[in-house]
Amino acid sequence: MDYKKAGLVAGIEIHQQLDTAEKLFCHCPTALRETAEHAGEFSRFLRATVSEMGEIDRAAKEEMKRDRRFQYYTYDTTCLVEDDEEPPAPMNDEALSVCLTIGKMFSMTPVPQVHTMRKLVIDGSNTSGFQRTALVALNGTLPNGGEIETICLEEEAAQRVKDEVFSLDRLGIPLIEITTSPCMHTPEEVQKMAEYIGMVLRSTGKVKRGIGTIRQDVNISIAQGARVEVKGVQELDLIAEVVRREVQRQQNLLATRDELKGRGASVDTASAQDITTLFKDTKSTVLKKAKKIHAIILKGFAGLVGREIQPERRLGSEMSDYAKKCGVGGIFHTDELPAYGVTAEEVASLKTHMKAGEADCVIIVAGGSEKQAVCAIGQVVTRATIALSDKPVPEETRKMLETGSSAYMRPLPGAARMYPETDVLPVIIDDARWRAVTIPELLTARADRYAKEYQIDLPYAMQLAGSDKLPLFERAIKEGIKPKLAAFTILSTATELRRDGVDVRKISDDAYLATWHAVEKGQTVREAIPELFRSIAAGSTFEESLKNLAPRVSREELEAIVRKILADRSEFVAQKGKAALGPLMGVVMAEVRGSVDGKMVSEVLRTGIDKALEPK
Amino acid sequence: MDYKKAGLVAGIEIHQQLDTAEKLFCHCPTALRETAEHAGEFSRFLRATVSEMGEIDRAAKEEMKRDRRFQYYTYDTTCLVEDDEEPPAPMNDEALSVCLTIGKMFSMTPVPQVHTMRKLVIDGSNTSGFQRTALVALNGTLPNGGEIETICLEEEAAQRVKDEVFSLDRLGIPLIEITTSPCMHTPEEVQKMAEYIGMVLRSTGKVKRGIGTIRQDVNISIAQGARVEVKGVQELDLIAEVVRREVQRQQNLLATRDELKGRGASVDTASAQDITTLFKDTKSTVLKKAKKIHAIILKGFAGLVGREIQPERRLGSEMSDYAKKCGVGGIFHTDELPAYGVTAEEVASLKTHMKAGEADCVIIVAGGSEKQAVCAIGQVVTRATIALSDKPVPEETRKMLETGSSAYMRPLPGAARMYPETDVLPVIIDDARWRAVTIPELLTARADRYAKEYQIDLPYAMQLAGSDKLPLFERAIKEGIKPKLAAFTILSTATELRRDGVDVRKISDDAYLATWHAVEKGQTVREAIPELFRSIAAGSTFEESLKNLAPRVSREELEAIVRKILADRSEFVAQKGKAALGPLMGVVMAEVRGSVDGKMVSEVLRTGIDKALEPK
Amino acid sequence: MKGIYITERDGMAVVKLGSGYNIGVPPKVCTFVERPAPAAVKPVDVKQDSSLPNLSIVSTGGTIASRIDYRTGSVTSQFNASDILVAIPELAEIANYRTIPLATILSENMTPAIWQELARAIHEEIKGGAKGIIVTHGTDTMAYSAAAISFMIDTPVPIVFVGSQRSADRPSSDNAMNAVCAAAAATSDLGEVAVVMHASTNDDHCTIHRGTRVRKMHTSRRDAFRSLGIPPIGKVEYPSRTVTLAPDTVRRGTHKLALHDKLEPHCALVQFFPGMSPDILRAFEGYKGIVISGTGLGHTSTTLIPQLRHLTGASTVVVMTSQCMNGRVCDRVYDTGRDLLDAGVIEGGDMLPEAALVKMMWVLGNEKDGEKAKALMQADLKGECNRRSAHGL
Amino acid sequence: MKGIYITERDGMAVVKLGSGYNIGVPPKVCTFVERPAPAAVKPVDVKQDSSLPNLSIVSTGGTIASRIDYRTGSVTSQFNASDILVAIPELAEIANYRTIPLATILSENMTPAIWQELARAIHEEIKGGAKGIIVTHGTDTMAYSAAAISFMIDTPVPIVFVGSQRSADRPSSDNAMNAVCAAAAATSDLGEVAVVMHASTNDDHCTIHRGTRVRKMHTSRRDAFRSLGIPPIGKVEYPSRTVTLAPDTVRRGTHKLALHDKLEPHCALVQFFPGMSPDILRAFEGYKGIVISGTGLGHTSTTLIPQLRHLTGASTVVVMTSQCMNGRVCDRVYDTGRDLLDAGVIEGGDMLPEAALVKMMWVLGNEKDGEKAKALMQADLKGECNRRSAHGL
Repeated sequence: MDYKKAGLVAGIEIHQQLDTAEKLFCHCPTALRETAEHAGEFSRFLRATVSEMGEIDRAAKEEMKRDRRFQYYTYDTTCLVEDDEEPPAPMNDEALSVCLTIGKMFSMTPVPQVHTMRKLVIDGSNTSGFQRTALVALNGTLPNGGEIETICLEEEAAQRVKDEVFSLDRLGIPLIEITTSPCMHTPEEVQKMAEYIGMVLRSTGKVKRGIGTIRQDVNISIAQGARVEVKGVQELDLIAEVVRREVQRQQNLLATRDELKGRGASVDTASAQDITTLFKDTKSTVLKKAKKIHAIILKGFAGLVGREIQPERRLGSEMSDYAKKCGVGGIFHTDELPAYGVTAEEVASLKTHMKAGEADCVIIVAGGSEKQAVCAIGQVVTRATIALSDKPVPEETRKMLETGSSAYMRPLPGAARMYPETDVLPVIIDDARWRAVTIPELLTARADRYAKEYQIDLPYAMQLAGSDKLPLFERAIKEGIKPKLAAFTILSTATELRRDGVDVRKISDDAYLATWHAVEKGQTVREAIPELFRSIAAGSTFEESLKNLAPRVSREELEAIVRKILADRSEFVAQKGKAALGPLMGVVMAEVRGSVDGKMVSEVLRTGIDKALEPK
Repeated sequence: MDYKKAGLVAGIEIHQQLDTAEKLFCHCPTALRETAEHAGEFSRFLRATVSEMGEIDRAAKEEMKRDRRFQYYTYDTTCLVEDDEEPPAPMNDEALSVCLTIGKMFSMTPVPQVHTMRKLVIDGSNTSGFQRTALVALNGTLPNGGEIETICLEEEAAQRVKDEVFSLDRLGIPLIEITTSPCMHTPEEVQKMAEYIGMVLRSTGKVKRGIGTIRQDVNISIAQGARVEVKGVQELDLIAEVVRREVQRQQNLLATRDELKGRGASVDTASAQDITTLFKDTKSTVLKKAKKIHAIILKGFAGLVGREIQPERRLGSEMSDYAKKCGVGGIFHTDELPAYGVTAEEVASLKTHMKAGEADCVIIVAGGSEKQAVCAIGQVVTRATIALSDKPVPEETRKMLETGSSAYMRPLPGAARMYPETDVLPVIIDDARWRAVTIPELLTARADRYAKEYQIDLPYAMQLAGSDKLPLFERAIKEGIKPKLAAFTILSTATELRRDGVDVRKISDDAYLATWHAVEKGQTVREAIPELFRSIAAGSTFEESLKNLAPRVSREELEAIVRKILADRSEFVAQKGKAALGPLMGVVMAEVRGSVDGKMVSEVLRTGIDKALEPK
Repeated sequence: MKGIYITERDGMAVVKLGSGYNIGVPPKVCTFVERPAPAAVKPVDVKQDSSLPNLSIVSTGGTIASRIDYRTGSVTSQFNASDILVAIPELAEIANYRTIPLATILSENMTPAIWQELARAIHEEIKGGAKGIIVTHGTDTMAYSAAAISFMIDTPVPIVFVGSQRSADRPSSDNAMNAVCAAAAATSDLGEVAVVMHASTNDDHCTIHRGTRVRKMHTSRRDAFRSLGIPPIGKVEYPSRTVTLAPDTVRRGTHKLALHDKLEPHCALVQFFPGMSPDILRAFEGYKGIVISGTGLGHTSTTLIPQLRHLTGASTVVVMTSQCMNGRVCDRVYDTGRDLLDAGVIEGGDMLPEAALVKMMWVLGNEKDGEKAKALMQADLKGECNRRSAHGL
Repeated sequence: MKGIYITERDGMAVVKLGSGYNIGVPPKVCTFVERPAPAAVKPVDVKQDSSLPNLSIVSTGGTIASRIDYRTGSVTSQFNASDILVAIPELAEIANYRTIPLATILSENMTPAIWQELARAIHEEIKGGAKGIIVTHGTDTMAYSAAAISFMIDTPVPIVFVGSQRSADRPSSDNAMNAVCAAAAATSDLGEVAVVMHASTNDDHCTIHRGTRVRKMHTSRRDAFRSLGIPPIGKVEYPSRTVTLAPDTVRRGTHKLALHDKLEPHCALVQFFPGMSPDILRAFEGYKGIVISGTGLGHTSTTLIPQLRHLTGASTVVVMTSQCMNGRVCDRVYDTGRDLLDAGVIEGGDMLPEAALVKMMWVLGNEKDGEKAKALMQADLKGECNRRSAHGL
């Protein structure tokens, strides 16, 4: 695929949670909670505010299509600010400092006076109905020539529990938003850029790690296509694939439009009608449950509604996404019927009833009410009309599906849906403050240093610098743990255990450190770490786990064990000579269940072998 | 019975609720409520306050024997004053005026400055632990030579719902307490006195009527006996009987003492012991449930514990009453055993175990705990010791039982358990106020007047003046209803319906008046009143009842009915002549179901008979 | 970089960028390019249903509706019927509205003089046929104003005060639900002055509070308003708009319309505190009346009593209320109380200190006879002073 | 008729009759018969169990126990350990008591000077080995005093304030249950200054309130005391005496004993009300500090601001709190607030106005540097000022 020729232009936005002590506009901790721990609930409606133009933002309008009562979970770690029941506190200075650091790392210009804005978001994820956000720095450049347009400091939204239920623990966690210019032209470029920015962010040591703490949005357009934002790409590895599939989608939509035009296709809005009675005896569970079934003819669309435009996605899926905004479960179309319990006879009678020709596609929607069905047909008309138009790719915000394809979410938000957050005073970034910002060592530089200082292989050091456990490693070094012990445990032992099905997330940093200290103090041996970790991951404390370890084997006991093993394998020893040491080490270690230091085992074993090899 | 010789001295205290708009020390209405209507509940402990002497009043001490949590029902007609959560309001002046009126009617001397006192009552019936009471007037005389010692104005106590549960609706209703001197010497005198005082009270028109609104306490003593107060005599007719029975009780207690002395009886306190194991296989449900069974020997008491001292009451009952204060259900004694599931064998083994002789009585108590059993035996010892003593009749407050006998309630309260209610300011009764008090017509005088003015027979008029419905009668007169109609309805119609099982209490005064007005206006007839009342008592409104009455019969219809009846009974008419009128009236009235005025029936019937008797 | 110049703030030029963000930059780095034409405000005209009852909305500065110019980020309060109905379409289903812009003040700047104007305006509207009045008001002093109007107008129709704790320019604002509930209350069988605001933090119902019994009890929560001393007089469910009135609530048509718009502004409210110097009371010499917010059952320290006696001697009416805010003043129980009574201080029953102050302004404005005025202060005029304290309150 | 002459009242001779009733009669109708010997008070001596913890009971005038002379009807407050244990026997099961009669005042007469004496006496007792302190106190100003002691003493042991809303001379008094619960709290793991009083109208449990977060919220009910801004810090069940402390409650032994007994009494609390004249603020010229109980988020009318600026200019510390009493002051949201900040007024966070006043007396008594004092006023010293407002409060 020649992306240059396709006219691919892409940019990304990276949203990264900051690891500050308190939230951005209140003094709550930035702790995520289990929803089962929620201490209270409340429910609210949100309504779009009217703009000076008498208009409501199109994204907001879309959200308002349904009358939704949002429900929120509160915690003992949330407060009246998250409840939207108290004015926000001043902007968290720690969070601002992290942004300035990052800005300086990208050679950006700080905003002299930072103003907090309200960005309209009425999908329920913000109790206030807006997200507080402030532009902090502008115009950055990257070593690879990439450009960072802006850094914004935002508050994280509430986590959706399900449907209209949100959990307030996440709301208000500081979030840095880094927006690149649309300066990339291949899928791989985009992915590299995201990787680099992520590395820079982690270099500060002040960002949260783990699933959900970083999210990439990718902006993609091709020639003749339109700007589409695919939101919520959490895995770095998928970024390039997302870009590829969006290019594919836009190209297919353009091709489909051309074919439709060629066929003289049209949307027969007059054909829209209530066909509920037609399906009164249907076996289809979806249609049976519906209060109102409406249908419409898309003239000349036959075959194209069901044709794939992206893996697992068709024009029909796009229409379905639009229709869902009215509260229906989706649509049926004759390109895919008979299916879903709808019989061939029913399809035939539907086509007859609708007077649909061979080239036509009939769309059915099943609504819980007349209003819902009418709304859904309206959405189908809207999407079908776009598909026929000069701009067959609508500007949209889409959400990434698991495999890298995407589904319609809402229209692109209007740029102008912002107004000042009057409850927060502006913050001055003067020269003195900017000068005082120090740049931390990049993780790549750090890896180089580790390799040199601690004699760790560079790829290993790179892995370490990129690891979630980097702060733990740094702490271990500070506490005098041998770097190799720490690095090995973090990168090998833990990884192997994880692959082995052990839930290593349950092992706290404190448990790691306690383990290392125990090894350093000789209370246990390096070889015992896997067993210790298994025990801790299974729910025991470090102390319990240490106590329950296989009993320490004394030198005398070890010598006896070695004697027995050598006796049992006297032939092998005789045959291999001193080279028997290697193979037999494993046998002895397994026997002592890791409770003896390998060095001692090797020493005793060597002595034993030497003795065995002595001429009798 | 020669009561003079017996040395009977008796006095009474009459407690009468006043019919004021508001309560005595708050602004709540004096309305009694159904407990089902209670709007709230709360619970409290009460504890006796320590007196200057370091002692707690003996009645209070008795109440404290059990750790009781009292529970109270509140209503939308009670307030924080009844809850003991707000200082009392000033004394209700309306209530004070009623007391002054009554005082003047008894030619008493008013107290120049009335002080409200707190009288200790910790049985739970007062949320504060005291009853507010004020001495208002002193030294009255009655036409019959009786003497009124004092008039006090008190607050009514809370009504006991059951056990430790009280209803606050009644608490705080003003109560006048009239105390006679101990100036009566025969049971009949006491009853007459109560009747007279009651009549005077009702003459004010400001006292409540109906069950529970008046209560008499009778103080009785005989020579060698002791002062005993029998509380809560609600029916006037029983007063003489209560006095008679108390005299009998005291005489029997004196005689029993003499016999016990003669026998050389004694209380063998050393014999008290735990005999729980003795009854471990008993079939007696009471004993089976008991955690601890204790017993004691009363030497020489055999036969006397079970001998009747008052109808249905024995010395054993007195002991039982005492024991109940410890929380036990009562006692068993060998004078009454075997009985209550205790077998003859068990009694025999009990006596053997206790080493009781033929002349001895063994008392058993069955307690829920060791403490309870020990307490109950102690009470039995106390009471038995009194029975043997120089003063075998204890000074007591007793409660009347249904038939006129009485049961022990608590010791006579000490006179000195009063101290000032500092939250209520004293009230001055000066000459001007006293002079302004006007005396209402006595009900006896009123009956005379009714007889004269309204041509009502005197006994009938007396009945009317004494009736609960007197205020209704007065209201009727004021509204222009014919006195005889009102009097007849109140005294005859309602009484007959009541005897007939109709719940006439459900007929409100307003319904009476509406009925009379309807009769006066000719909307219905006097004869229809019973049917109307039946309908109202069954739950219909007056309007509904009037509408559902048998349809009014027109004169034409009536004439047709009469014609038919006369035709059917032509022989009878021919035989009886004009004298047929009387017998046939009933037949016609039954036919028209009371919906025609009797006068018209008689007129039509007479005309009909005359016509029938005309020579053909 | 291009942007729209918005304003000057703390020496910086605030500029709105194309992305919608504002930034503050030193003015000297800015260069004027052009002055864009002001955005044309689309005229909105919403049809009202004349078959619905007529309500008048009197605004004192609390905003029901706002409009945001996203181009500049500026927020404008809107106050005409069309604007309101665009912002809160449900209102159109409830009534027909007339709007009377009386004042545009922050409610902490409310004064007795504005109460008088407000009372006259409301009286005029009712006389003109309004079936109910909605007063939009800042929440800070709404309770004081509702009490003032309670005393100043005998009303046959509901007079409903409403405001919002979250500004109308945010999607989560309580303005719309409060306004809808207020309109429902204003068309209901209610017949007195009330405050209608959120009952809880949920958007599920509003409480109707009696104007003389309500107090703002939280700085920022939606459900800041609470009835004290009595239960709320009603509630309005949302979004169903079902109005339920309490049994004792005054019903529509109970009272005849009358205006008593005199007020004596020379009155004050003073909270006593331990160690308070009698000198502070000197500031009130010449005042017509003061309300003391005393401790407990209605006390001040004994050291203040001579100065209070001095004030009452100089014809200042002194009414005792309690800073406890719940319960009844009773100065007969303790010595200090009896000394206060002896010094001419009168008991304020179970009146809220704030309601007592407003009532005092009204009583002293309307009754010149000192003894009669004192009696009026102790009488229940508009549900502000109950003879009984119900269980549970 | 014979009786005992009790006293003179309003010109009448009050006489107690044999029946126990008092009546008032004109003195001239009375004839002196004899002067009965005063009733001998039985000496009571109750054994204390020395194996139990030592508590000190400091009395300021609130009575734990009373004695009634039914012969004359007089009621005497009792305050020695024996008397208390006779009246409330359960106390003997909890601790060993020392009694320190500090003052016998009605609590409305409490002053900063007595707080200082109280703080010194408590400090002395703790130094002397008391495992807990019970302060008996009239309820009117108990919350102020508890706040004062909170700031004045760093305590390793519980300091529990207790009183009664119903006098100790009545069987229904809350004195006994409150005292028993206070003793239980004083021997518990608590390690801060608290108020222990009835939790509800029922005799079922008492609430433990933080001294800086409690307010008397009813004139007469047993459960008048309420924690505002935070949940109660514990509870004591009755009659079981089980003490439960909240997770955030300071535990016994957390702090080292220290006394900081300086106070600046020249401080005042002023509630703003609509129409308030700036002249009233003149009364506070020369004051070291004033706490304003403003409206809503912490406002006064704009007309007061010049006078406030004048005060702050003259080094009077002015702290803004809210008469809403719940929630947090925030003067950044509205113009008036920003003007107040500009005038040098400082935000009082979520402090209760009364606690802020007491804290101000303490801060200005101990910190002479104006800027540091202001910072202290905004810092959380003894749980009076929280950074977060929890849901549900």
